[in-house]
Amino acid sequence: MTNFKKGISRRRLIKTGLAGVLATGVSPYIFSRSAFAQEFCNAPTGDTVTLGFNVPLTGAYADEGADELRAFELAVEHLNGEGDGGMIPHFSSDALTGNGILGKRVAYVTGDTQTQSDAARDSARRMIERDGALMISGGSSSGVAIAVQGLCQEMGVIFMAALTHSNDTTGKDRRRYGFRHFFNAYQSGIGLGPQLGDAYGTDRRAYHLTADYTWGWTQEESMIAATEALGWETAETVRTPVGAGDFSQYITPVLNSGADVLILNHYGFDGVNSLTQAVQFGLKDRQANGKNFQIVLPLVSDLMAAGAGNAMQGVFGTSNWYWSQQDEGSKAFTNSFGAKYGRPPSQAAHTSYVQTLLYADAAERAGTFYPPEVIRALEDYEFDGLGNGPTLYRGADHQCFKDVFVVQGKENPSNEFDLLEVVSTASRDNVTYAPDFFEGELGPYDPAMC
Amino acid sequence: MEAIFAQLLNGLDKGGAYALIALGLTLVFGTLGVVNFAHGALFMLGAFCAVAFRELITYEIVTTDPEQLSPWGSPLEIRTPIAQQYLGDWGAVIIDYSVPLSILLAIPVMLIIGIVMERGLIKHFYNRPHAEQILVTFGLAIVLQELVKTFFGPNPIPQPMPSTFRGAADVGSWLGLTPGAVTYPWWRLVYFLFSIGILSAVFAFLRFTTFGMVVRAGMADRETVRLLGIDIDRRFTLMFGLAAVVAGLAGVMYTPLLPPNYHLGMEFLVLSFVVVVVGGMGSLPGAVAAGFLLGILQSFASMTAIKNLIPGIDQIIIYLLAVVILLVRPRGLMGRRGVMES
Amino acid sequence: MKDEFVADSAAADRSAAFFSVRDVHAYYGESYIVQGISFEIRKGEILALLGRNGAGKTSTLRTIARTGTPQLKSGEIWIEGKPVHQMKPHEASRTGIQLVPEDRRIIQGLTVEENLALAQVAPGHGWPLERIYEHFPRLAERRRQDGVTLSGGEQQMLAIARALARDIKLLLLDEPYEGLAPVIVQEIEGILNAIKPLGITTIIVEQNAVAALRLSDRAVILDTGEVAFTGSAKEVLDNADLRHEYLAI
Amino acid sequence: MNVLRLPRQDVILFAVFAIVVLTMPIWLTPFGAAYPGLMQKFAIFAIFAVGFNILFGLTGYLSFGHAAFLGVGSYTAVWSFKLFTMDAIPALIFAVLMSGVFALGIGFVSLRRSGIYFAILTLAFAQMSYNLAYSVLTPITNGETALQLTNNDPRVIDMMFMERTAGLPSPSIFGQPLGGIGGFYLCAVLLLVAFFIAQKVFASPFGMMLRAIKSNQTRMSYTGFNTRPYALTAFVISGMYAGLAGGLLAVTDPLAGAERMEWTASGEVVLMTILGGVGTLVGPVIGAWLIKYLENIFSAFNEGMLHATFSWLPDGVEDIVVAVTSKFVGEGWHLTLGLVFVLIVVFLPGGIMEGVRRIRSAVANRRDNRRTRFSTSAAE
Repeated sequence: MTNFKKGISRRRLIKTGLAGVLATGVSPYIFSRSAFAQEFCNAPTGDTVTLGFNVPLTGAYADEGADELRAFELAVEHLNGEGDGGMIPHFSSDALTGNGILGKRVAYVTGDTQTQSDAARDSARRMIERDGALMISGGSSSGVAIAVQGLCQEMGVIFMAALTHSNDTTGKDRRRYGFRHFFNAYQSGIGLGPQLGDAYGTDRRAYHLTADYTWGWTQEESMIAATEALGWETAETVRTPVGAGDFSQYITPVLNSGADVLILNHYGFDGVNSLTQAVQFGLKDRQANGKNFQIVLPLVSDLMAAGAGNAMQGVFGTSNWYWSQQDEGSKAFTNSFGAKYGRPPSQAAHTSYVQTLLYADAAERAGTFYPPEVIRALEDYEFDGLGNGPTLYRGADHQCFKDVFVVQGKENPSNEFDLLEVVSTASRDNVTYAPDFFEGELGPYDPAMC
Repeated sequence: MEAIFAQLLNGLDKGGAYALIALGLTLVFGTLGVVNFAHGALFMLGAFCAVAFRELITYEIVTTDPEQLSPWGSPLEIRTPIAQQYLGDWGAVIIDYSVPLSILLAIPVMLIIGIVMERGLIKHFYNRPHAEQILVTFGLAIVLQELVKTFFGPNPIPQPMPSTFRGAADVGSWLGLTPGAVTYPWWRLVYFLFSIGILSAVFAFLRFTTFGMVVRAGMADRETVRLLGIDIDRRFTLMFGLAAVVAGLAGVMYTPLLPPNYHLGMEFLVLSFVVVVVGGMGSLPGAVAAGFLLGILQSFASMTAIKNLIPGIDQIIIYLLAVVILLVRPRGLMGRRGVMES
Repeated sequence: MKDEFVADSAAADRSAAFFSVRDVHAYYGESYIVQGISFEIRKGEILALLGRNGAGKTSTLRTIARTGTPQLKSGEIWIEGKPVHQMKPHEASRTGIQLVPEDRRIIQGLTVEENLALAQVAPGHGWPLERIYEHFPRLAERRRQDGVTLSGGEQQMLAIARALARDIKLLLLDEPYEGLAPVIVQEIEGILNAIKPLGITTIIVEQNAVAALRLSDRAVILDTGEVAFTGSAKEVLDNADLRHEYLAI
Repeated sequence: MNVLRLPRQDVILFAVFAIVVLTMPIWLTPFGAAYPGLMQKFAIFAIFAVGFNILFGLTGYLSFGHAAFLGVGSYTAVWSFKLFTMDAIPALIFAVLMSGVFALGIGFVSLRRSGIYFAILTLAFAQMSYNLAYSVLTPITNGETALQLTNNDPRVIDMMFMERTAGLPSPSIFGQPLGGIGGFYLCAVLLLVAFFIAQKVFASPFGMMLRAIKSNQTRMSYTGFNTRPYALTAFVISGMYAGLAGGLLAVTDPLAGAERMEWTASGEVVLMTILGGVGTLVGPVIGAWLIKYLENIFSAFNEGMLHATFSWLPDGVEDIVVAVTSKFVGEGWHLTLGLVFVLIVVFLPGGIMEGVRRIRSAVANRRDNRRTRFSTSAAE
């Protein structure tokens, strides 16, 4: 390690309220920085601790990103003891007291990932190097999440992934410094399989349209495995670029492919567009092989359902969480989110909120911000009350294990947000797999110096 | 066979959009000699005319009822759309047909935008190098799209098509094929016919009116037209407005097919430039032919059989064709001598 | 000879002249082409503008028509008391100045009739189409044809006819015989002779100086962008030295 | 050493430039830009723009596809890390060579046309590279996910000397790690080298020849002189600059994404060059710094900071001022960029450097005027 590496990265000014245009950087730190030694990257020295929220505000997943940001803001409020406390009173751990984290007030900075790995890493670096963020959260694209997770490992900053559903995030690309609360594509397949079998029978031919990146690939793989286990055939798998907008040229070939189910491994606006366009092409009213043609959207959120409108009716998918859940934690979160923003939270918002709380809780329980200790506090941690029932943060791959909800688009929504209903639940035991099911290596605990 | 036919159909609507954008681009280029990188932004602005129109007519009076709570804990909102309140059933019909009706808004708005753009900025660049024209219009395109982002946000805003046109037409059965073998969404059919209509109107205008004759003459030889006493600049301003209207209408009607976002123009711009170059700089029939050709080729390239033959061809077909055409026929399919060659 | 011209023009009353060019300087980009030319024309006169290749004849015509290239840097151009030097090309055309360029500039994609009709879009109409067709029956035959498909002679006819379709006060003819077969040259010469009695003031630039001079009343000879001689057409025809020095004939 | 000799004023320029670049961590501090991530970008994009200017500024060929070479450089560097060694030097050499090869191929074809046709050809090639990198070339590029290091990369050379560690290695130079400020100094030194080479090119007969291409393409081809080899050389050189920049992006952050090749990225380097001043040595560097600064700093402003800035205004006025200015910062910084850019092209076609020149000559004129006035009054 050279002294160079410590760099000039500790900027505290932005969040101290001094911040004016010039104050972004008016600081004599360059001369004083070497004076204090720091035991790990961005160790908080003042009375605040800064978290970095890196979400897509543009691109195919911008809707999700905006909702994640709302949830992060809410979580920060609750951690600082403002508002009604949301899920904190219902959380099985009582380490959080509304007194910030370890007595330090929580501040935050945000960045736009643009749904691109490059831009996401840039903005994460800015938050770590310039703004001194101690933890990064966000996602909404597994490509982005994996890229940022890698960066965080290098810089020794904990990454609490928000919405990322690829198997790889905690599979082959798992990292010691990365944690995922959200479920994954494999679990979606396990959850969705039996439901599809019940509804559509065992003699089906499926046509896959797949977003061409890590999430799409793993979801396609998981869905093929789940449907072929039912006895279905796979007619064709076609990769589509992320953010394609117009999917008509990919949908037309479905018409004469001999398939009778279309599986859309798309998310966000891509999912909305491909689903509505598929419906425009009359796929839902179609007969194929003597059966009614069906469309499946394996990962679905209420934001997508809102975007797709009528097209979503009757379509099956899975969800990490849905706001009409009736457990106390979910109700409290929905109420406090609804009161603040006038709309119910999406699953993206939920996982972002929960991840922020879990990080804060782990730091409290560890009694330090020192990342290896926080990591150990999260590993193999069993908790409850955060909306998904009893949940395990498995130490071997940093994946959460909890129930998976199978949802269906409502035929007659009672209001503009009541679009999905939970039709079945795959139990945590069912969706749990062996840690080495996906090969991967977490890497060292030792903190790198950013 | 049916698959091929289905892909052919599928190329038509996109081809129509390309043709309309390329037509306006060529008009501006041919008459004013300006390479307009902001032309895609005009398409996008047209699309947002539809968005604005819909927001206008679906404007709701929101009152909250503190007595009741919504399921997510906020006070219950009671929304009353103004159009429906005052116009009753007619309001509902207007809302249903908001996309085609927004043409009425788009025509004057786009005409004004076009004229202001030409008078305010473009006209100062007639005698500047093409590189500078590209740059200033590129900058203008950024400004326009960012303004739209400021007002409408970064996310796509879906525009529903009129309910009559939802679903797909069984085109196959019209042609005696197996029913259901070739279906094509009604709105895409509408879009194709609409683009044919606009294209015919523009060509008829150019062919049969004096104004059109002057414009055609101006595209071929600006100097001579001026020497015959015609104040061509004034007409060109109007021409620019017309090109903006064509691009805008193409955008309005495209909204149900692709929810518009502020970035839409840039996505179409690159493609339409390729279309113009393939068609031949300054050739109107070339632009139209190339528009449909590329739309259809792009659609064919997505066929599984072809993709298996040449992996990735669906991603690059347009650019590949542009390169080949430029190398083999530097003036494009129907380009003339002397355009963009000085 | 220069002195003679200076004395001559200085004596002339500006307002009395139908058309005058005063100390005009014009540039193509950096190159200085028209280097201070002055002359004037009385109404109804035909003036031959002569000189070797590159003497600045075409540039002078283009400057008068205000085409923009070459660029007029200084000097004045007056027609019937109107300041042409302050005008844009279409304004100049509306004063009655009409250039028939060397390459005819028949507009591609327009029919013969449209080429003629184009001349009557702007204010200042000359001959109606019927009269043009009477005088040019060959154009009448080909009225539906694309203008550029005509032969060279026919294109020249069309160009002249197009000028006549405007309310013409000053006709600028640039190399009307250029590139035409001798038979056709005769035909065009016939046309020009036929319109001569109409009394249209004309400046004619022509390589074939003798042919031009046969048509003209007066002549101006240019040399490297400046006026080298002004006088009657007959003087030039008679003065072999002059012809030899400036026209190489 | 003749190769290293430069005219006197160029030596001064280089010295000043070197000082400015190397002291960035100090003078950027008041601007809030002195963090390694941004300073690295400053140096890297300056290299990109300086290289682009060798093509566009000297020959006038406007390439709208230069980002393709940047992307190729990045991918090559990351592959060098994955296959051979984490050392930056081979990665950069491979990056420069590979993008040079690409530039040779693309330039050879594209330079058959000029003007806008050339621009469209380069654009088409770049978009093809981008779309392919995104889709079928996924085994090489890892598509949307972006090419990254993994634990089981072969790294054959490194493996000969050391054991595989538990975590991911990071790029280094002679064993010195390159994170943070060290990475900046590597980029800065390479920027100086790149700048020096550009100075040499500008001053050389070859540079003269390129300028001649710009000023009169047709006349040169009339005289039977074949300009294409010269233009192609310039194209390849600027492609290699782009490759170096791309390689450095990978060195400072070992990841390569396809979006680096998208046409908007190509547009960005054009903006940088124009903004600073086409055909000048320093202009593109200033343009690159300005745009990257705006992007990183301007875009990070939020309403809270604006409120703090304008808090001295009366309440109602403050809200309005904040509401208006917030459209131009943060999310809206592109609007500022677009406006600045349009204004520059309209009023200062020569970019910022032309502005500097005009101000300088205005000042000089004023001084002259004053001197003349003084001397005339003295004469009286």
